[in-house]
Amino acid sequence: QDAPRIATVVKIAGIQWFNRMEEGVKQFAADTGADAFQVGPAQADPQQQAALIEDMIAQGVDALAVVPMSPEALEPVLARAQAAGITVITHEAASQQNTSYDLEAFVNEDFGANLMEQLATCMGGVGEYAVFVGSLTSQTHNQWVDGAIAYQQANYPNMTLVGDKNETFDDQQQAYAKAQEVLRAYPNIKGMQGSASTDVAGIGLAIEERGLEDATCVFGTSLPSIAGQYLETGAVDGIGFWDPAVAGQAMNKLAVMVMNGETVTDGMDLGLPGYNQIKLDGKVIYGQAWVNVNKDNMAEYPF
Amino acid sequence: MTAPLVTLDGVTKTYAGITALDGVGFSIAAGEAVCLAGENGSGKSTLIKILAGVERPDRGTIAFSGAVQGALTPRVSTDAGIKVIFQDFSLFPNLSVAENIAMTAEMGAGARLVRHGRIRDTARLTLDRIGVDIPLDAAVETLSVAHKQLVAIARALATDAKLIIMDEPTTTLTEREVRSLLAIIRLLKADGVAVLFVSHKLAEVLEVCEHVVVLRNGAKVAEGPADQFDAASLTLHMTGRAVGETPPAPLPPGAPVLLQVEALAKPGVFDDVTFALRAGEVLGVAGLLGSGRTALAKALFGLVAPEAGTIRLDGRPVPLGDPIAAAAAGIGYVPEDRLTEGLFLTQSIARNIAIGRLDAHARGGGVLDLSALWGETRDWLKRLAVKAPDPEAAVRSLSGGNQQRVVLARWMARGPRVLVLNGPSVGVDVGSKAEIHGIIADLAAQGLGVIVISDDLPELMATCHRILVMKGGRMVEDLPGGSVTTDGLAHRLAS
Amino acid sequence: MKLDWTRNETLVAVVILGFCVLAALSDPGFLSVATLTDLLRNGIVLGVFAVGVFVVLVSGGIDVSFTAVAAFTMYVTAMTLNALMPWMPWWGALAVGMAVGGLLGAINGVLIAGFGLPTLIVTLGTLSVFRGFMLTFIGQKQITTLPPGMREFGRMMLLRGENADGSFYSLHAAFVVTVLVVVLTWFILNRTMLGRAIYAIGGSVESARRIGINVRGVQFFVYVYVGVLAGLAGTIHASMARVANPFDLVGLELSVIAAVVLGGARLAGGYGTLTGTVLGVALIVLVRNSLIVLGIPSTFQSIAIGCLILIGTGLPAWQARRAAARAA
Amino acid sequence: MTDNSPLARLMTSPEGRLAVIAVAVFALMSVLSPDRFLSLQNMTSMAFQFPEFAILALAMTVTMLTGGIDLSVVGIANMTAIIAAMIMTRLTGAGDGTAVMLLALAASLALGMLAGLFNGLLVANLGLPPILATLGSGLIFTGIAIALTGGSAVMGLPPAMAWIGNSTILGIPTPLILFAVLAGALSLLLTRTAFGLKVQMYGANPLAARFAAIDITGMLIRVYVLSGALAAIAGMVVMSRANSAKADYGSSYLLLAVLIAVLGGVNPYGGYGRIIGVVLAVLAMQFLSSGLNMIGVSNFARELIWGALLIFVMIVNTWRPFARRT
Ligand SMILES: Nc1ncnc2c1ncn2[C@@H]1O[C@H](COP(=O)(O)OP(=O)(O)OP(=O)(O)O)[C@@H](O)[C@H]1O
Ligand SMILES: Nc1ncnc2c1ncn2[C@@H]1O[C@H](COP(=O)(O)OP(=O)(O)OP(=O)(O)O)[C@@H](O)[C@H]1O
Ligand SMILES: [Mg+2]
Ligand SMILES: [Mg+2]
Repeated sequence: QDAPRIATVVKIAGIQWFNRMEEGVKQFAADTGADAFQVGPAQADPQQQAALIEDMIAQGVDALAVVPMSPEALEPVLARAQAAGITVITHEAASQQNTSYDLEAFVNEDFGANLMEQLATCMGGVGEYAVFVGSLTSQTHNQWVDGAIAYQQANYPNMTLVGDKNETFDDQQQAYAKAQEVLRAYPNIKGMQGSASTDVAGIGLAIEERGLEDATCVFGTSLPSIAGQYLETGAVDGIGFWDPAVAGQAMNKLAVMVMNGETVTDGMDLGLPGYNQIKLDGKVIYGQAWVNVNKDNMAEYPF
Repeated sequence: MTAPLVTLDGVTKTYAGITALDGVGFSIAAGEAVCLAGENGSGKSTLIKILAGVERPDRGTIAFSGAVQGALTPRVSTDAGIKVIFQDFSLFPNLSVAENIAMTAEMGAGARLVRHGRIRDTARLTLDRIGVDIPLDAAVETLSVAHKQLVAIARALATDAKLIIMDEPTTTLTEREVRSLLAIIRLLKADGVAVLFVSHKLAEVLEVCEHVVVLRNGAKVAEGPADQFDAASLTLHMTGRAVGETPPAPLPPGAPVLLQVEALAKPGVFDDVTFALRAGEVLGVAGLLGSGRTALAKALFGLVAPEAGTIRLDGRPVPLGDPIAAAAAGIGYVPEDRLTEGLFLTQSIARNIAIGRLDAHARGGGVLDLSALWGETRDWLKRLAVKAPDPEAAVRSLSGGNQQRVVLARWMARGPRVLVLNGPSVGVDVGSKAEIHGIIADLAAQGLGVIVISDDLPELMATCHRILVMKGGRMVEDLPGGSVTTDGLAHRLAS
Repeated sequence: MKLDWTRNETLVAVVILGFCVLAALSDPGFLSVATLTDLLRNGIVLGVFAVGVFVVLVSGGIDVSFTAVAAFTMYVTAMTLNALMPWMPWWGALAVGMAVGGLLGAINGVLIAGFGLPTLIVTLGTLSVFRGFMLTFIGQKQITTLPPGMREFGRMMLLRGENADGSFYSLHAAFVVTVLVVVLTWFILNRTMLGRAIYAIGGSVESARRIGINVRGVQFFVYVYVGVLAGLAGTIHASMARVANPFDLVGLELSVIAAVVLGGARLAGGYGTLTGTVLGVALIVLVRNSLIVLGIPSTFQSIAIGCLILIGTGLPAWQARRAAARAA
Repeated sequence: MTDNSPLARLMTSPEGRLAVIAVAVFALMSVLSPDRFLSLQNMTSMAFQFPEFAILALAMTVTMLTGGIDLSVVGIANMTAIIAAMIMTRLTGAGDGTAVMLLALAASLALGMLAGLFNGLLVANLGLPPILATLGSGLIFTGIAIALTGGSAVMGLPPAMAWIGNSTILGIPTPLILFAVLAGALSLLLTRTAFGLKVQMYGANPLAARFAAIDITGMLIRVYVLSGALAAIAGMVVMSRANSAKADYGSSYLLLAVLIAVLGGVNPYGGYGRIIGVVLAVLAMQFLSSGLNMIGVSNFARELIWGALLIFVMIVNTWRPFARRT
């Protein structure tokens, strides 16, 4: 009972993003001696994640650090976890009820606005742009995009959004095909903003094939390992992300704090980069943990 | 003396407890026509499948020209010059007539590429040889049963064969076509080709074969030169008892009209068909291939929608083109092709009979009174003397004649007013055939109207009160039973 | 030539034309070289998949594992070439992909032809097995640095040109591969006895066995052939996307099968033409990549595609039913 | 093989072999992780987990018996759940909302049947191949679900709604009871009613069914309506367990349902299948899945093992002297 057993349950196993998070979880385990490990379902399906959490509860873990695929779908099972005395920390789920704390790397709308600010600067504040989401059912993707659109409307009246949110099903090939289509349907398009980590890679490929690297501006959430080759050619102009490894560490750290009865306060320092001065809003903890990466600084982020 | 072409010795085969063949041995010499006779389920088809390499015998040996064959596969058998016309044809419905005919020949020639010209030539020549004209590019599935049979025959003839095995090739053919087939067999014999001929039509058997082998219950019960047998002695060997046909009991003069068909027409298929069927009457429909009999029968049962005309049962109109309404009105139909149209092969014997009675035994909420249902099906199995090891066994394990009785039982259990039987004894042996004719007579005696469609003219003569002759989709003659002889009828059909 | 309205090919062609007219009316820019090249490019991988699926359907089987074969192949090919044979030229990379795919196809072949198991069940199983094996034992990280051969192939263009607005259009060289695959498959199916045997088996396995066709051999060939095509498609996919993502492709099975059936192949086997398959793929690609042009918002796109599948299969089915009612 | 012990007799039917496999998996997991796998906690947890996709597998089974398939079940489940959820959130008033809930549930059941009717008309009246008809309609149902919600979840369900998916009756999880009742009823329907026998006979030979004057159209429509109704019920269980409804819930259940039905011995070409087989397949899958999670095996390995299990069972079924071949 000395080493706490903490399960980090992510949306889906295996993808780059959560592999990076797992590094953080392992780091945490190494640093603190906690029995911290990460699991995730093989398919992107909220129900599979719920089933996985059920199994974790049945196993009797001490704490759960969850990155919900769909926060609403997990409320009942997280409630059961809490009832069983398990500490629950969530990430990317500001609306989650049955959690001790939800950790947000940043305010989602702000992050979207941050990307928009860069996009607008690149576009010179004028022209048509389009937005992409991994799926229409993803809350964070929609918040980023909505935040970006709101920011544009408030600050860059000469820019216009064309088309609807383009859904790419978190698939690079789909993002590519959608980008092609957007380029055809709106020949004057100047900018594109992606949400899923594969979005900008797909968009970048379409841009490169059209030879529009310099004529367009592309920004979005992604990782250097995914978008790197397009950053180099200028097909993608910049990406933003937060380091999942740090987020993983932070979640586990919060879990241990809660189990030890420590309280989290506004302005506290979690001792992790980007979470040095957290903002507490009810149960939601916000950091300022976003990182903007472009051609020049991408070498600093080797993942 | 050289070794015979094929020698079987002690061939035994059992299927899940049923002994289909029991130590059968005989031989076939080059240029000889051997007849394999036997009742349904006596093991004829099984024997053929073994010779073709499709099935393995449990025991016994097969030798080709004296060489014992260890592992006989279809390929080995084909290469040895053995060509089979299977009872179910074994054609490719999706391929063209030409391809079906020439496929084996091309494979035998070791061809790797398709040569359309050669394929068409082979097909054309072979079809010419048996004197039929079927479009070479038609897909086989669009052909009538008889044409499929002819394609299957042509396929076997297309290659240089040493032995041609024909499993009941004449059952779906009309008199005229049977004649030309028998002529072909004589030609083949003259060329030194051996023929193994399976048929229930005793006249044919005796006409074309030199040698006869009789099977009963999987065992060989008689063998000898054809001239030692006559129809009566063959029947006795096959059935183990003497079978006689009883002509239909005369129709009572005042029998009311049951079914009234008026000016029924479907352009290009049949036209202006008008007739009446009285209660207790057995009505035969004779006609050549493609004369429209099957289409008419299907139209009576609603499977084909006529474009004009009326059908009345007991004076009430029967909706056209709706089998469910037709069945509800009391019309039943026993189809031509038992295996694909009649039976649910993988389902149990009991279920195959019960399917027509499900609604009748449904109680509140659609729940079946199972004991009544199974009781009734067992009763029917007994009444029609179906030789079934177990009502729960799959119906495909039954032989042809017993399968046919299962389909008959299904309809009889529904208590229909009119029963349309399309080829009631297709692929059924003499013993069973007589019994099925007995069943038909019983049905009529109970006041049902029965319509029998058959290519087997003696069958029509033996069962029907009246025979309608169809030609080119029209009813051309209405002959009282007994007013013509078989030969006379054949003559009228062909003229 | 007289149009045969009961054929799927005719109907699908008409639906395609109708769709193009509609798209051109709502956006005159639709009729451009760029549209054509984009659509052709998006049809490359789908086309190779569809040809494989078509061959299996003709043989009377079904294969739902081909996407997993493709994903497995592209991942393993990229990985081994990077590690062991970075000097491999582009055609060598494709050949390796085809070999790996063929090997996986042979596993299906052994289970189906050798053990005589039902095809749907086997391939449903191997779909999970191939994918699970790759993700458990080989890797999950996407490979963004492809081997030089694949990279080279990824940048090979058949033709390039400039649009009116100064942007480029291009047609990927892999399009030639798809065309070759279609031609070769057409030749096998219609001009070799092997191909006729595939149709024959689709028509009736029992009959084929009885006339001495080596049914198992032909089935084995069929599944190896789809494996080879799937491997090829996977390698092309990774080269063109410039990344080997093990999570790609799986999930596409039903759309591809839908495209092939739209084109007139029957699930029961024995029927269909490659023309129909190509048209079916064209329709699916066209619809999936033209909804923005038509101004259909994302929220309604899956409804639109669903309706198109229903119309595309419904019309021929209805026609066939009417024809059958008239004929029977 | 002459051995007549109960085990040997069990091994002669596919369902019997499946039972042996399910027990073997259970035993294996119990040995590998005795304290965790055999805990009451885990038993209840498993009993809560599987009913939702098991009900979808039942729907799949019914359509497969006719030689068809229903790829729209997940679409129907989500669409009906979303509409039920919308009704509940609009109408919810005082109390725990039982009345509103019942109304919404009735509405979703009716809607599921309507969706099934649509499938049935496509398959039976227009003659579309089921695989394409339901693929297309499934896209439409999912599309409607997205269009209605813009893709986000519908929340704020009345407290009563939690009952279906999360409560226990006499210590037995309610979803398990629901599944048991449905499986039992379906088993009776298939073996003891005219409808059930017709479904199986039709699956064995559609043409012969037509020649036997069976109302094929009506029967097929009822099959798809039944499948739609079961899908809607599964949707309600999911909704209750997730306390919300969303267009992408259970998206991985489709393949799983097909896998379970086939593993359960249902012939995907029609004519053979028993509910007991499907139940055993579900249990084997759940034991395997939870057990592997306990011993920390990656979820991708689980996919591998499912596939391998399916092939293994098929090989065992065909390599037996009395095994039925499809
Ligand atoms: N695949 C099989 N499985 C089980 N039993 C079979 C099988 N095939 C044939 N039988 C049985 O073997 C026996 C011989 O059948 P076979 O088909 O050889 O008879 P047949 O003489 O050709 O009869 P028919 O004149 O009806 O064609 C029958 O009792 C039949 O039920
Ligand atoms: N829908 C149709 N349109 C045109 N011709 C048709 C149609 N259906 C059938 N026929 C043709 O009408 C004729 C009658 O066919 P039918 O099958 O009724 O003949 P049949 O005498 O019963 O043949 P069989 O001896 O095979 O039972 C055939 O020439 C057939 O090809
Ligand atoms: Mg740029
Ligand atoms: Mg026979």
